[in-house]
Amino acid sequence: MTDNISAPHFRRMLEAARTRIREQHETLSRLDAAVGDGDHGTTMLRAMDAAAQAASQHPDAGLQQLLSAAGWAVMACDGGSTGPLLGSWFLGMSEAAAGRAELDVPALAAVFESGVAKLQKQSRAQIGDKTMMDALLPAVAALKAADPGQGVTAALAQAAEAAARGAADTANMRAKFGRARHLGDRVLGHPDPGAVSVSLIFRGFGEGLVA
Amino acid sequence: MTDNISAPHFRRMLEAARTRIREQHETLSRLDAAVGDGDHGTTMLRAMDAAAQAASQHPDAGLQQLLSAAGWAVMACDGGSTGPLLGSWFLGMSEAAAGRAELDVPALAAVFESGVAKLQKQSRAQIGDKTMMDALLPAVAALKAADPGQGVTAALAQAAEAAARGAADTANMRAKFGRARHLGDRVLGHPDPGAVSVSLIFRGFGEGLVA
Amino acid sequence: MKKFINDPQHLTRELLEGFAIAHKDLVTLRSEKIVCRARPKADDKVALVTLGGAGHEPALSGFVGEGMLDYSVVGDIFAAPGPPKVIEALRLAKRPAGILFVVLNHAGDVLSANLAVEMANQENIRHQMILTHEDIAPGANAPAEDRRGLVGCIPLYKIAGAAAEAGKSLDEIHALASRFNNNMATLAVAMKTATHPATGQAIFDLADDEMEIGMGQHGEAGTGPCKLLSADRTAELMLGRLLEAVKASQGDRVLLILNGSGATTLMELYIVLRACQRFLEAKGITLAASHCGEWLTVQEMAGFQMCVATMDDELLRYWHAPCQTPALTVK
Amino acid sequence: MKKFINDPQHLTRELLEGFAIAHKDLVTLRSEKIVCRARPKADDKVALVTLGGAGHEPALSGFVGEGMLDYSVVGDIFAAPGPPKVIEALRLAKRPAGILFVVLNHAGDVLSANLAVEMANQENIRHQMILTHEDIAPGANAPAEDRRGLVGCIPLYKIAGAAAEAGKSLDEIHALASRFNNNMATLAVAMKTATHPATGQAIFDLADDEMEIGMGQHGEAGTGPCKLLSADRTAELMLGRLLEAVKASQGDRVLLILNGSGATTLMELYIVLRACQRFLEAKGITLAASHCGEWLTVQEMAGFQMCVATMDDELLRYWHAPCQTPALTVK
Ligand SMILES: Nc1ncnc2c1ncn2[C@@H]1O[C@H](COP(=O)(O)OP(=O)(O)O)[C@@H](O)[C@H]1O
Ligand SMILES: Nc1ncnc2c1ncn2[C@@H]1O[C@H](COP(=O)(O)OP(=O)(O)O)[C@@H](O)[C@H]1O
Ligand SMILES: [Mg+2]
Ligand SMILES: [Mg+2]
Ligand SMILES: [Mg+2]
Ligand SMILES: [Mg+2]
Repeated sequence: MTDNISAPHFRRMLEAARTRIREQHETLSRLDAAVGDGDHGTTMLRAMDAAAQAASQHPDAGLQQLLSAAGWAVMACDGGSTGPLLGSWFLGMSEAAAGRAELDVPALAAVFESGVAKLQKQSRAQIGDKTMMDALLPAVAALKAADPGQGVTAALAQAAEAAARGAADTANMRAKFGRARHLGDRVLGHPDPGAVSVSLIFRGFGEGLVA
Repeated sequence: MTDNISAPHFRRMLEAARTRIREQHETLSRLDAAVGDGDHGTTMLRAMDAAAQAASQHPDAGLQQLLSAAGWAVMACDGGSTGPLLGSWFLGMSEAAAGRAELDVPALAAVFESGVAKLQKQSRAQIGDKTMMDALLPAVAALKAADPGQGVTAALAQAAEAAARGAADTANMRAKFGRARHLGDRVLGHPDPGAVSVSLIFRGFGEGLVA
Repeated sequence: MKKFINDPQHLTRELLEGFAIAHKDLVTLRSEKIVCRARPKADDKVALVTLGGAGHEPALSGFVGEGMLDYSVVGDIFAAPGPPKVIEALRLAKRPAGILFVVLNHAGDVLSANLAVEMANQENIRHQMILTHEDIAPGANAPAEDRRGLVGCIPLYKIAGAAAEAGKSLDEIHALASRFNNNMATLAVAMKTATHPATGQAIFDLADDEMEIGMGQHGEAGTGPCKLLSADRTAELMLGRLLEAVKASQGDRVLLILNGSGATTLMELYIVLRACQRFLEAKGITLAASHCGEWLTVQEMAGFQMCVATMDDELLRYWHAPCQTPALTVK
Repeated sequence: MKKFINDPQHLTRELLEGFAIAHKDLVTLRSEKIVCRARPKADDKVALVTLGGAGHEPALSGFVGEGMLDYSVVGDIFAAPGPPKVIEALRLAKRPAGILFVVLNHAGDVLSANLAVEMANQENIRHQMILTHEDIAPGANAPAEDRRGLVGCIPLYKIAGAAAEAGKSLDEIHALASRFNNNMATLAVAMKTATHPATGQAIFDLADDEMEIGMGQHGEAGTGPCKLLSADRTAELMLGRLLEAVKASQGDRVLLILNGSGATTLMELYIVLRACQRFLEAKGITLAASHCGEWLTVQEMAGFQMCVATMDDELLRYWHAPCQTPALTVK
């Protein structure tokens, strides 16, 4: 059981998240075809490839530098909506990681929260708007609410569960953002691909940690 | 039984040939799709509409004028290969009909022959080249060979039969002219649409005469 | 998937390389995905910069050249470029006269543009942004943020680009472009889907006897499928809604653009244009200028975008001004 | 059939009316199917006349205008115009300087042209005819009459038109055009069929994993289907055959045209052009000029025609000379 997270852990977490996305990218594109333009899987794959690669190219980097490199790599990957949003998330995380070598559960929650705060400046999406926020916000909330004594592995597992539930819930929502917002009731029954991606990333993070 | 053909007969013959083409134009286009560009039915319909209409617009015209009007109308109908060929045929017939009010069997054969001669200046196709000539030449030969005593109705029926046989034979030929010549062996088994059209026209001629 | 491509991963790079070969007299490539004019515009004139995904050729980069765009930042197939490339282009374009930064309203483009603008502000890069959102599919009065940017960006480049070439100031050009932006409306119709060239998947579905009005240029749904209509009926229906949206009435002059999506032929666009001209004539509206062709495509999708704008003398003068770009040359 | 049309019987009339509306500054219609320049060329210069079926827009009439064609006689969809309209156009073009009469080798066009030429001779209309037949699908050495006229007519119009505009004599222009005619070769490739807009039928069939090299522009068969190839392989295969046909070798300069058939995107053509440029580079042949785009389409067929011509200084000068037509403007 890992108790604290340092840069090497995060590198493995990104790696595992990338693997999850790679496995599921065709499904993600199919989900996007139902509510958007069908490219979300391709884009996520490109984004997570860029993030994991950037992380592995900085073997000696601390947490802040690692997350910053990942964030800029994602920003630069021409990722439609996903690139700037996911990139902002990593960059916001990087800011909060400044000066820290290790993160315990509360610190990890704070880092994720800072990421979300930066993302929200771009996104303006709220819970219930059928976007990646519907997975991300519950995941971060679960992390905050987790018992620090359990350790980060357990806390991340709870976050991943919350993200998955949040992603599943988007199936019943109408979209207020992204390409799906033009579709009205026609998106009912289809989960938001961005939210599903976020839940896969959290699942990957948890797996990377125990690996 | 009609013994001699005058302008009103020819008007009815053109009318009946047009009807035959109209009934079969989709089949003709389908035949052309197999060996050419799929438009032969549309074109033949346009050509025979033009010919029949021109004939009916000259109710008092003699044979020569009638055939000339039909020929020019066909020429003008933007009929791909068919227009100039069929138009030349009618114009050649018109030339031989100069000064004649009525045609008996030998005269009718001479008129058709003159039409074919004019057409051949454009076409250069021979028997066996998988074109409309494979129906037209046997039809005219049958007319020439017909017993004048039988009358024109019987003679035209024999011509129509020869045309139909000629058209059927084209299925076993390779093409030397038209769009089909690029296809080599791939046209084997498919009759030439132009030849089928000619056989329909001769059948219509016969029907128009007895109507 | 039936397309003449190589590895789908390298689509954008390869197509841009080919584009630069085809138009080497007019454009050059910078850092792989920034298209610039081969002969840059004088520094004392306002520069025009835009951004957008690939897969819509000739848009957007086909309009880089004298009298139109100075820089076009290309993303990936149907995906906006990331903010780093956009800020790089704004840095390249930086000049005292300033930059008109034209952004089409699509989620990814707006996100990237906003982040780039934040950086541009920090770096004192003088610019004004203009967002096109002339799609009336969600209703002519729907909030601007719900209305997509479609082919109307191209006449906007043309008009603003001509004004920039004429030496107008950034404020003047922004005002002119905004006027045109408010004067125009676009509606799209789709008949057959396209294949996403990277994923190989169809981007939407329509039954054999259906079309859909209001569809976006990445397969985003419109107002739902309807039965196929004739060219004349389609023209009347769409043009009627567009004229209402731009509030055109008797005596007005309009620009009309019929932008083929890919598989719809020029033959069809001409037949639709003829119907539009008759419809306008009956309403006493003058067809002051028109264009039929493929400017902003959606791969091999069948359908078109109809864009209408009310015009005044100044807008028409800039519309007719000379330009020389890969996709449009006006003498 | 999924097309924006009205009654299929009136396709050509309606599309030409729309064409004349779209380009009213450049062209006018005479007796429904003859397209002429809005501002006729001076009478002391040689006129260029051509003929061909509709459904290939923008070809052929899109190239009527200053520096290219003077008259284009339109038939019906994929069907040559009848001789009466052709002779009418030759009468309109009649002038002491003479007429260059450009005919594409297709059965119907040649039949109509020959009959019109017979009449023109009787009426002492000075002219010289040139037949394009640059398709090498049946083999580069197949008899000329077996080789179809494909997109190569368009650069020929461009070059001969520029020479006419420059005041060259009919003999000189005929010699120049013949030189270009002998220098060029075209090969087509098809991937997906088109629908005949009048009959509603598919014009050919190809399996989902097949393409066909050598197909004509009305669905006439080529060298038989083969499995789909990448853009790079397709380019190498076709360009290899074409360079052999025009006997181009190290040090030569070529013009390369990639003409989209309808549903093939500009994106793909650029990717193919990139491959061609690499192939040429490896052989030491210079890509002196190129064009990617839809000049002669086959409705919504997916595929393209690749046309290659060896060029000299004079041919290149006329290729680059200014022109202004609906489909091509060169400054
Ligand atoms: N404003 C926004 N805030 C949060 N998420 C958003 C926003 N806009 C779009 N998204 C997310 O982006 C996802 C689509 O991403 P993607 O398909 O990669 O980009 P694009 O929409 O450019 O094709 C949506 O499923 C949604 O979750
Ligand atoms: N040189 C020729 N001589 C005689 N008949 C010909 C010749 N060329 C073509 N044809 C006839 O024309 C027919 C095709 O006509 P059609 O499809 O209407 O014209 P197109 O070939 O222009 O599409 C062929 O089936 C053939 O019978
Ligand atoms: Mg998407
Ligand atoms: Mg045919
Ligand atoms: Mg996208
Ligand atoms: Mg034809």
